[in-house]
Amino acid sequence: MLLETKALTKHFGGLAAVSLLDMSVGEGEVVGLIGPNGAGKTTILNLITGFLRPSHGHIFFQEKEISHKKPHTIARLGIGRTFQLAYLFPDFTVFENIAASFHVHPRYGFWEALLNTASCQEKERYIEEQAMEILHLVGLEPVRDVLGKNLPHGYQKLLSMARALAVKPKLLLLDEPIGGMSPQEIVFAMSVIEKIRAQGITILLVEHNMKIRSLCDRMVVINFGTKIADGPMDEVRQNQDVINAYFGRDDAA
Amino acid sequence: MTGERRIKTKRGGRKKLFISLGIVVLLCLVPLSTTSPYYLHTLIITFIYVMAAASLRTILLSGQISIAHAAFMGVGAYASAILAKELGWTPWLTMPLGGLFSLVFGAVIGYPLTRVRAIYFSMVSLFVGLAIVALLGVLQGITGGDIGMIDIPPLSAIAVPGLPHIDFDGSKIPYYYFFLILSFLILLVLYRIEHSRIGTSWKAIAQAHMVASAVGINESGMRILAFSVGCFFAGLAGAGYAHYNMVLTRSSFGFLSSINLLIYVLVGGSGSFAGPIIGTAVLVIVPEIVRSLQTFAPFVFGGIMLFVVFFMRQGIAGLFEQLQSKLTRSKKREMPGRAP
Amino acid sequence: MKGKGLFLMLCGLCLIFLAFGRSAVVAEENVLKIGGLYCLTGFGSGAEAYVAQGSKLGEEWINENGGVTIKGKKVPVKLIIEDMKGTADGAVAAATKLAYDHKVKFVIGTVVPFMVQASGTVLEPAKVLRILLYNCAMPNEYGPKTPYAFLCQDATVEGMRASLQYLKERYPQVKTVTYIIPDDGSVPYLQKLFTARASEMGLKVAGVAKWAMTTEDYTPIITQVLATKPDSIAFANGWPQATGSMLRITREMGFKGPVFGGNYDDAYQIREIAGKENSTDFFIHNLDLDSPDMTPMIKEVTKRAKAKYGKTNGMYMMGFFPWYELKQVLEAANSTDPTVVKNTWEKMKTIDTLYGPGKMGGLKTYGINHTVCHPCPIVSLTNGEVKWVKWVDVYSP
Amino acid sequence: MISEAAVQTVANVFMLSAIYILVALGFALLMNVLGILNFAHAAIYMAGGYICYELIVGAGMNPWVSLLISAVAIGALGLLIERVLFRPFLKDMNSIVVITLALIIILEATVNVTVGSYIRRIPSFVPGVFRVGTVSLSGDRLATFVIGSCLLAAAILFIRKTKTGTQMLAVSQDFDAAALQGINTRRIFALTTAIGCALAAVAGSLMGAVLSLSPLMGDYMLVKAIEIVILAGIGSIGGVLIGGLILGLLDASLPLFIGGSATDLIGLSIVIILLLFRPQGLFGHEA
Repeated sequence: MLLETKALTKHFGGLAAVSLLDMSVGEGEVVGLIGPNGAGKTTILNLITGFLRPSHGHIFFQEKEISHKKPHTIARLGIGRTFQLAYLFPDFTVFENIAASFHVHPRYGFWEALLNTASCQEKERYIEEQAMEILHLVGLEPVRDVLGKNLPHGYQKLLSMARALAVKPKLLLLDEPIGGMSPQEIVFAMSVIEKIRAQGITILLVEHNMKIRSLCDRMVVINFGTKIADGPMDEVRQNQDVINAYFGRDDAA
Repeated sequence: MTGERRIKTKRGGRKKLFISLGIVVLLCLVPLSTTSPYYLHTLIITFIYVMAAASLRTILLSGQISIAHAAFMGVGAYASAILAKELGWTPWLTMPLGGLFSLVFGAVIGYPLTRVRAIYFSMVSLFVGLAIVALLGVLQGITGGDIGMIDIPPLSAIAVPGLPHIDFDGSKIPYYYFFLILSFLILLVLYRIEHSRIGTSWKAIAQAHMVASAVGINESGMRILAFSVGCFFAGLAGAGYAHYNMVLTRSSFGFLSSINLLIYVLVGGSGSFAGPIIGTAVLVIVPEIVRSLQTFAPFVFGGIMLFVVFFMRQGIAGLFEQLQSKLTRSKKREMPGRAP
Repeated sequence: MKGKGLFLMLCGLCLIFLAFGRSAVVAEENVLKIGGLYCLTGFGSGAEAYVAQGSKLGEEWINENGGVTIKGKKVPVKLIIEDMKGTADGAVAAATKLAYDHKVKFVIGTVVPFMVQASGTVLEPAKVLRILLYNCAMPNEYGPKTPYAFLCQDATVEGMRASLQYLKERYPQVKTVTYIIPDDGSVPYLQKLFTARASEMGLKVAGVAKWAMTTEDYTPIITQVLATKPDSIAFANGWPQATGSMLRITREMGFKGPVFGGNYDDAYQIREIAGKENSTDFFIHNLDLDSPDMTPMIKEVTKRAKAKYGKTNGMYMMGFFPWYELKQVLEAANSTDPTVVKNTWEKMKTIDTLYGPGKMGGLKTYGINHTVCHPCPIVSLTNGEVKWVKWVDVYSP
Repeated sequence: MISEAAVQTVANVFMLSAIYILVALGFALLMNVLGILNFAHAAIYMAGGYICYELIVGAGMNPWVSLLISAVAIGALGLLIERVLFRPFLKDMNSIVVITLALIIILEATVNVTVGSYIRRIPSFVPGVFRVGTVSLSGDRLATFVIGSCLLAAAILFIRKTKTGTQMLAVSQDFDAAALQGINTRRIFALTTAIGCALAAVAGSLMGAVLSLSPLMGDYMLVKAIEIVILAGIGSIGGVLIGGLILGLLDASLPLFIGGSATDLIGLSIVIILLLFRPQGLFGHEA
């Protein structure tokens, strides 16, 4: 198992946003984490990536406990993520956004960077190539010199994925990757996700737009912070709780 | 959307270097045309505050608006002055030590300050600045308190065989060249840092700190780094000030001085590297020119501030950057960028 | 890039042109330029702006009498005031401007101690003769290290002696005194001197309270002072704002004993700040300008002040004071070279002052005999009225 | 006798807290509702004091009437400031900071060249001293205490109870949402600034009588106001009460034990430590 959570629990004040959650993501899988609004999906992502400290329970990444590590350490272990709202660095161009995200490897030394040594320039060149590759992958070359804040919403989502790829992640957490996109944008975005998966990167995505289902090998359905179903799409569909909790009120599908 | 592109020219950096070298050369000529200590004094003070303001902007890059910067200047100044005066060490040694002391102090203060962000950071830093000044008052046994500390040794003479003997006592011209060179070097270093990975990470944190840490940037580490680097150069500037001015009073590093540094940066334009330089040059030299207005002089200072805010949103430097982007925009019309 | 290049060039150029914008002031012949260092804005301007106005009176007075007579010919004087902006940096800049841009050889003024010291670091090496208006008994501020500084009013130390003398004869029952001193770095020196003075007079020092320069409300300090149960309270070396407020609070807290100030703050201003109902059993060195007991010269200045500004107060006197002495020493030295003047002044045993006949002293107290000692005026506030008391003869050895 | 000092100190704490709260109130209002860090509060406070002085001493008017007039006049000035200086820059913190600082410089210089820097005091609003046992309280301080508490209560009630107040609250929490709900944000902004400045004027006038009047009187008070608002936590008017009490406690009791600059040092250190343990202030919600 690449990622595993054991009895993961998070309390905000009195109420539990996530309680006793056991879930796992296997090597190379694409897992959809779904559930109605406020079910605690984003909270789970924040717990995994260290932006929130779990109240109880453990998170294992490649059999190593990461429950109480800082976000940047977790990122360096190889967990990339996108955000629902804060996508990118607004005042950087698309290219700079990605280049700035190359922080895990290659690593930089202070003096190296300060004195702009040969090795440092070498790394700069490497980063430039890598960044261009990623741009190509997500199809953002045409807008490489546009400031992030001036991109249309769909592009921003794509860019945030590209940014997450710069971490060279083993596991990629996508928070509503196609939320608020136009139909043709959605098609494009999903093709991008396919490509990413093709590179052998494991993906855990949060989404309540059901178009995403065709991508997922497995669905984990959350309601009120607890897992109510886990398995392939068709199984999950039959689950009564899920129907009540989710599909009963689903309008996107 | 096309308008908002940012074009990187590879030769930009070198061009800037040439221009700034040109300015330095121009400034080198000043003492040849005047030896009036008063003008030299004004320019020297300008250099000192340019260093301080530029280092303050370095901290601003990481999204931390510090209102304690003059206080850290003071830390460096008093450290160097006390070492030189009480222990009789040469200022050439104590000045870097003063800078280092300020750096350590800055790191120690900067660590807890990473707990607070945005306006809370600014305010806590303000209180820190006040506390430092109060501390200087408590230690009046060595710092002299409000009355101040005098008899600070000037820079000791340079006697390298083969070179002419340079004596800093008395004439201001050696000081002028010393501070000209020092500020130029410091600006070079700061420019390098800003345009290295480190600077990029600082800017990233300032724009979106969560995203930054999601891509593996150690936010608190980088913030502390920015803070202590800024404090180091501020301390260095302060130490230079101490050995040039040869008198220190704690009120020179208080609330109003820190605010002044902030004004220099903001009026000059915190968005561009040249901002603090221009801001300081204007706001230090103009008040000296309008001295004869006496009680009316403050109106000029305030007037400049308001004028800049209303007519140059990005600060004085920003005005020229807008002009430049207009030029480039008209050139780069046909760049692609519409949605495919 | 072009825009930026252009503009960087521009700012470089304007930096230089700004610096040379104003060509150095051409030194007019047969006019003696006197520099005036005051805070017209910022910290200290509350008093010094008016001292500066008094200084203008001095300039006019000399010029109306045809100037100072040097080598037989009358030389008019020209006062050049530079603003110290209430900071040490400002003081240094102003002093540099006076010494090297205006090329003055004599500077009068500077009240606030830290600015006295800061301007001194510029003016002493430049061998500019300074006439100080105030001192805090700090060796760096005025002493052997400052051979070109003369002190025309020994406000703090000599003044304190005068106050204590008067205290003894007016309130013989007083046995103990508590000093209140601003915590500006002068405390150790003043505390030593004042304790000595007090024991000379057979008084016991009940306590010494310090107040931070940033104090807004003096009540806590006074509470602390009253806890020492003193018979009398002395405000050493404050400014009217502090003295007035503290007097008020002292009375409001029901302290009945005598309270006195140690320096030349204006009694009328103190009364305004303390309030009539609180202004009693208080005395300080100042003049009651309407009293017949004033010297003819003071009457003269009062007349001029009323004519020029429509009002008068002690601060005008403070500004005028140095001119009266400067005229004498210049004419005695018969030269405008500060070093010559300095040597002559040092040799003088007596000098006439605004406040009556004065003697040169201070060698024992400050290590330099540049102190002009003169009769010390005492004014009291009794039941809200400013009452002239008398001249007390004091001398700092 | 020590006990006397202790009792007196307790009284001092409340008096001083009242002073601080009164001074901080207007500042807090602008900070909380508009999110404007109004450094110029100090200068406006000073200007209010001088207007009141001119009316009482110059024109010989009744103190309370002139207090009112000065408040109204400065309130009008506030409207002007909001319209001309604040409104174009509401989303732009840096510009606001520069503007408010420029305002300080200009207002101080104006007072300096018009009425001059001569330090004076406004005649007592409530002459006389009230003695309770060994404790003595001057009329002015009691007046400050009463007025300060009343204004604080009024401000809280105004924000909690009245329609305009709730609108202010809405604006302070989410500007755009408030605008969408059809709240006239411009009106709210203008009103808040006016009230804030008027409060500053009241404070300035009273302080002119309790302490003294000088062009620089605002500088230290500004720092106190900032300390209180940050301690209280941005967004909480009620917290100003606690913030004020804390500062009053520190500044009124510390000088008894240690004199001089050490007072400032310890006071500030305590404030800083409090803030490091509670970054969003005592009552502020997470920023």
